[in-house]
Amino acid sequence: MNAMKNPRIIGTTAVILLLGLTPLAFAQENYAMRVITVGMCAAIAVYGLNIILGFTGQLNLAQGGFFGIGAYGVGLLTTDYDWSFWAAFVVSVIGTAVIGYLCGLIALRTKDEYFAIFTMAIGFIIFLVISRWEPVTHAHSGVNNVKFPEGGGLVDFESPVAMFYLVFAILLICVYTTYAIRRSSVGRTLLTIRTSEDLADAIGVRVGFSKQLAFAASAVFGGVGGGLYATVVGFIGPDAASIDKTFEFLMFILVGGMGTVAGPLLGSMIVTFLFELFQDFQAYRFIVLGPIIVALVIFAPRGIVGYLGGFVDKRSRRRRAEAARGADDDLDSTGASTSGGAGDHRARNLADGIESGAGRTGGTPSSEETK
Amino acid sequence: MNSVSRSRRRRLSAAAVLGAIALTATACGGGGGSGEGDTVVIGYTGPLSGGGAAYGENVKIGLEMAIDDLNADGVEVDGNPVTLELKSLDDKYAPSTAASNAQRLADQDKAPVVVSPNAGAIKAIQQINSGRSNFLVSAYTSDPAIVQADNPLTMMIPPNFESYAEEFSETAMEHGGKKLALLGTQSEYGQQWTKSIKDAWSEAGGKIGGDNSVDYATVSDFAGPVSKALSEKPDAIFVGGPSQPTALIMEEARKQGFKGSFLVMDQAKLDEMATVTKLDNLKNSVGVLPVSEYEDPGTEDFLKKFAEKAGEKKVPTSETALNYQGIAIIAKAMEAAGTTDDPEKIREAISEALPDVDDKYKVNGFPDEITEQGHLLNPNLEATFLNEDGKYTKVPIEQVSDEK
Amino acid sequence: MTLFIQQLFNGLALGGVYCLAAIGLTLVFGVLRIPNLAHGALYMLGAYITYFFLTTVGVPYIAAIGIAAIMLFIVGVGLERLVFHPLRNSPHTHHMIAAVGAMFFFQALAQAIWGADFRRMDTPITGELRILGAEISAQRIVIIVTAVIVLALLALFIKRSIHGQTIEAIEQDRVGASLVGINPSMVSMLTLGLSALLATIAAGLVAPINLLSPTMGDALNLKVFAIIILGGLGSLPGAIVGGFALAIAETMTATYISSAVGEAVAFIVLVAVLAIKPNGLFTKAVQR
Amino acid sequence: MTMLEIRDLGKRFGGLDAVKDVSLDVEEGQITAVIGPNGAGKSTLFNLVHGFYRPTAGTISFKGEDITHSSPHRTVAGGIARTFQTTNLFDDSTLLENVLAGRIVRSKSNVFDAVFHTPRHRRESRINEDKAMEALEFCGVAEHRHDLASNVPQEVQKRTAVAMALATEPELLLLDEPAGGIPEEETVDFGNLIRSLPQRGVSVLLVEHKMTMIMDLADTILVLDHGQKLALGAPAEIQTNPDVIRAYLGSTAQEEN
Repeated sequence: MNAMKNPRIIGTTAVILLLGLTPLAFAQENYAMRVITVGMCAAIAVYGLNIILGFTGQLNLAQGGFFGIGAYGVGLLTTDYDWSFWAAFVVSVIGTAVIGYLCGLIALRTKDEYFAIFTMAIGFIIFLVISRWEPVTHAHSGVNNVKFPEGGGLVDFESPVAMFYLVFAILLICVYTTYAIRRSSVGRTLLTIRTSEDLADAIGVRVGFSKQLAFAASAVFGGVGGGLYATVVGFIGPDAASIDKTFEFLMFILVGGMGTVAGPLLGSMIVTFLFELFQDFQAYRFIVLGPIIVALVIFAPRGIVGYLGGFVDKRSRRRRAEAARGADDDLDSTGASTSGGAGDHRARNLADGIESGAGRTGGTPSSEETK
Repeated sequence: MNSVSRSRRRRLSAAAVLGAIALTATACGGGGGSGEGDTVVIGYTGPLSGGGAAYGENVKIGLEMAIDDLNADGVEVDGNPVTLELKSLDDKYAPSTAASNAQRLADQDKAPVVVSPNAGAIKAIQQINSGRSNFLVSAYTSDPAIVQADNPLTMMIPPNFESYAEEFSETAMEHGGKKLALLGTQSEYGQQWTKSIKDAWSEAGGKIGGDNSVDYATVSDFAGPVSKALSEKPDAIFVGGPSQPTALIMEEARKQGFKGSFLVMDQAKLDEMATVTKLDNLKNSVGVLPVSEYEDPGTEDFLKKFAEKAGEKKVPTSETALNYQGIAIIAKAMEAAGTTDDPEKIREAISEALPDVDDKYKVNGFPDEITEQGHLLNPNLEATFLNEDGKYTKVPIEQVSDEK
Repeated sequence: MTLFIQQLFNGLALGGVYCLAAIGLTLVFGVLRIPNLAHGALYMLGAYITYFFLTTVGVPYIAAIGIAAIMLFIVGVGLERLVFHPLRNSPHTHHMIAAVGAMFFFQALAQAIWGADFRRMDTPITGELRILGAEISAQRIVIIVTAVIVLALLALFIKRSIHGQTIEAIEQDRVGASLVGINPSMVSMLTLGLSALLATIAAGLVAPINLLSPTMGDALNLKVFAIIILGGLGSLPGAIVGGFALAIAETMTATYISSAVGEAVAFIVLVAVLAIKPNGLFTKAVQR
Repeated sequence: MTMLEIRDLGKRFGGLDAVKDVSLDVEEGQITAVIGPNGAGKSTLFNLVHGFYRPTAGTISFKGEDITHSSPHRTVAGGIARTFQTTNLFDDSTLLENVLAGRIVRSKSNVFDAVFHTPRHRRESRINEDKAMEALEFCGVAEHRHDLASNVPQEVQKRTAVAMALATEPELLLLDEPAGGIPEEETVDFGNLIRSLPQRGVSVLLVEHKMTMIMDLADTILVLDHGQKLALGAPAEIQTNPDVIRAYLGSTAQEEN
């Protein structure tokens, strides 16, 4: 269990280091810095999606809306109300958390497809409020001249490099939090829910409460990403909260790898890069990009990190499994042999009647209750 | 066994896909950036896909036509011949993407000028165009907020839309009556127009019903909104959004028995609307003058060239014509400034370049001055009233100040 | 009062539009549990192909719709084979994003072929009817009537025909269906083909009252999802009630409250209903 | 001492009584079995005890405390664990990870502990791992701990399910057909595992169809039919109870038709 030898950790660290060093190469390239910084803002929101979708398995389609709330919170507070960026940022994130928690209260009553479409409706309502509530949000006119973060005389965040490192630092916190969650009992709780809510219930997991927290946490990350996005781009319009943003995030997490630590970051960067790359095709870029998206989903369904991680895990697991079997040879060996079909040798006695009668009983409570 | 080979095949195909992407990436990355020093890139970011694609394409045609004509005539800056080259990027109408695109055009393609046809996008671009990056925004929007921002590197092409409201109101009242219904689109621009028309109409002593604005892009059936607007028994209706849906709304209103007059927002062009509905439905409307009704020295040739390029069926609009003019002005300003890579000097030189622009580029109300904030002003702005006989009569417009 | 009746008819017509668009989607979503976000794009493609045969080739209106419907059936089958079939064991997220990719592709393709400009499709069905002082065009009456007839036929098809029963069997019990020898792969193809075909009929009828553009399906997409979820997944009566109810709610709120609320009302109703009945209106109660 | 006390328990599903008027005492340190024909309400009874279903009548108390309406989370935290009829494991996790999931209910550390790597978090991680390993070893599947749940034989899966339940540190374990699907020759081994549970301080409530195994293991047997009590008593009494024999012969006859 030596962390230093785990290829996953090495890979993630390498990606982060590489990203952290990009300003060395591109400091003069405002365009590259901008695209990467905006991509990182999205990545933060994608880390939120990773908690609710990747870990907990709930397809939340309101993430674009939460991103928009964060963005508009910072945007409106720093302009119309002339707050400092930091105050606005903190308040927006708290606001997103509260709204996220409240939405979760109702949304999590629904399940599966209903949950997905329900959250899509929430996301769309958020978008409609932002794009129609003219007196407060300025609707389609957008919010102009969002403040830069105050550097307190130490840092000038108007510099793209400083801004890059601000977003980078917050992104790092997200990556680390994801890592910490994943290997803790909190992460285990969420993964348990993802695999089977009934089984989670059976081992005493507080399913509803945990989902609720995961939903709120994902909204918070969305708000953080949105708030940073507002200050990075300086002008925000209702498109910051649109359903397209949600699908963009989904694409990022899917390409990167759901439920992985490095996936959201890698996915965001790679898809952003692809989108920029194919800009030269202008209107026709989606004739190429559309099929690429489909192909990625089909051929790398667990995303790039999931795909690479699959190899690594398999190898190391096999090694560990073999080691465990070798070392424990003296312990027990009941599992070694499995011969014969399950029902071949039935004793012809009283019990037999019961057994054969039980051929197709529903097992888990859920399958019994849906009858 | 079978499943093993299947999963391996799958993994191989995944690797192939990833590999292909990586290859394309390097191939495209290597291909960029031509070496010739006498080529100047004019950047364009606009909606080339998605809901605004038609609009973005119209602008692009104007830019292409201008650049073709200018290159054929020859542009000479500081004694050297210069070739103009258009580089277009798609922003799907998203302001943040537009700003990224503009930054890319300025950084990678060294474009001194970037054209953008949407107010939100321009506002986002104005966050970055005069600071670390330096480039001139050729702004195709009639929203005066663009020039109110005091951005030193902005050139606003169309007239301020607020100029129209007063004259539109008076004309419509003359041909209709005092009661107005509002049925414009729910876009940024539509909302601003609605507000402006509301003010002008009340000032002229008219009455206004409820605001029935709907998003033209998402409404599946216009019958409902139209019925509601007509229930107030208006004498005139304000409509407007993209030409074709606007035409549909007017058709529906006529079908439901509306006899009064229409005030048509400048985004919709009466001649373009006539391609999707009968001219009868459009009569008794005040709107902007179709390009084909202009009598500028270059208009006729422009119409011919446009038909060659875009086909006889397509109606030339001011998006195309005004951007055609705009690029000609910029090219002349480059010549006057003697530089292709100093946006500040180019911007400064626009004023002196205006009178020198060749007549052939004057097609759609050519400006004779540029304000300090960067607004090109056409001295004889005219709108039109489409009368009962289906004839366009001109309505002179007095331009309002850009100040708030 | 006239206004109310007029808006009631307008709402019914709009409901017809929503129902027609929703039927195909509710089949796919209900039977295969695929949230096919590309449904709007299929609808768009159906409209353009109808337009092509009607205007460019010059075949009669009904025939144009028929030809386009058959072509779209093939497109639907192709979509199932190339996109959804390889993903049959993946979660929703994958289907959704793959469908978004397909949607992007179809939109770009339509723009490449027909351009970005709006197009108008003419219809031979002209004229208006006056009922109780309200005015309603013949085309809209055709839409309402077709919506009801198609839904009835579909219900019948599912009850009577072998294919239909197959679909229903799968809907009720996927594993069971494959055990009794029904080929789920065949059913998937059939269902997607059928949904594309139905989308084309909807598009052919609805397009004349609006405009054609590569993004014409977008506006419908979200609302149609709201409708079928509101009614309850896979429930045909649910789709009808959901479609008409939301359309009338939309028209009426736009008339008597404001157009902005009218636009949001579909989603507000959805949120409210699901908050109370988490499984939609027409799903059999699940006990716990 | 009576561990679990069920009194007049009832559950109606839309007019149908799945369980009706059932009373049962589960004694500490004993193995109590519930048998009955298919659809007799055995699983429903389990779900009621576990808190998965809310009873429509009657009460349940555990160690003298009323748990009639408590949620599964509270029931498990209170000391009742369960396994499912069909093996239920997290397929793409290793056995160790599976059993660690059983530790969730005993974990106190939260996200902040995880993020800041607090001593509490470290201490807990260590304890969790130790307890999980202990449970795996107790169930005899420790050697498979790094194998994926989906890759091990059925019997190992069943044992792991028990280990996962044990990891929650229960005082009462509800086993729903723990030996279902296990080859006959291995049920003896499996029976030994169950028999060893009371020595560990875990009382057992068991549903099982393998009669020989039940008769061998159980201290008390409750027979259910159509949701109601048919008989209650020691194995020997049950085997000779005429009602029970009739019920089972009936179901066998049906089976043969």
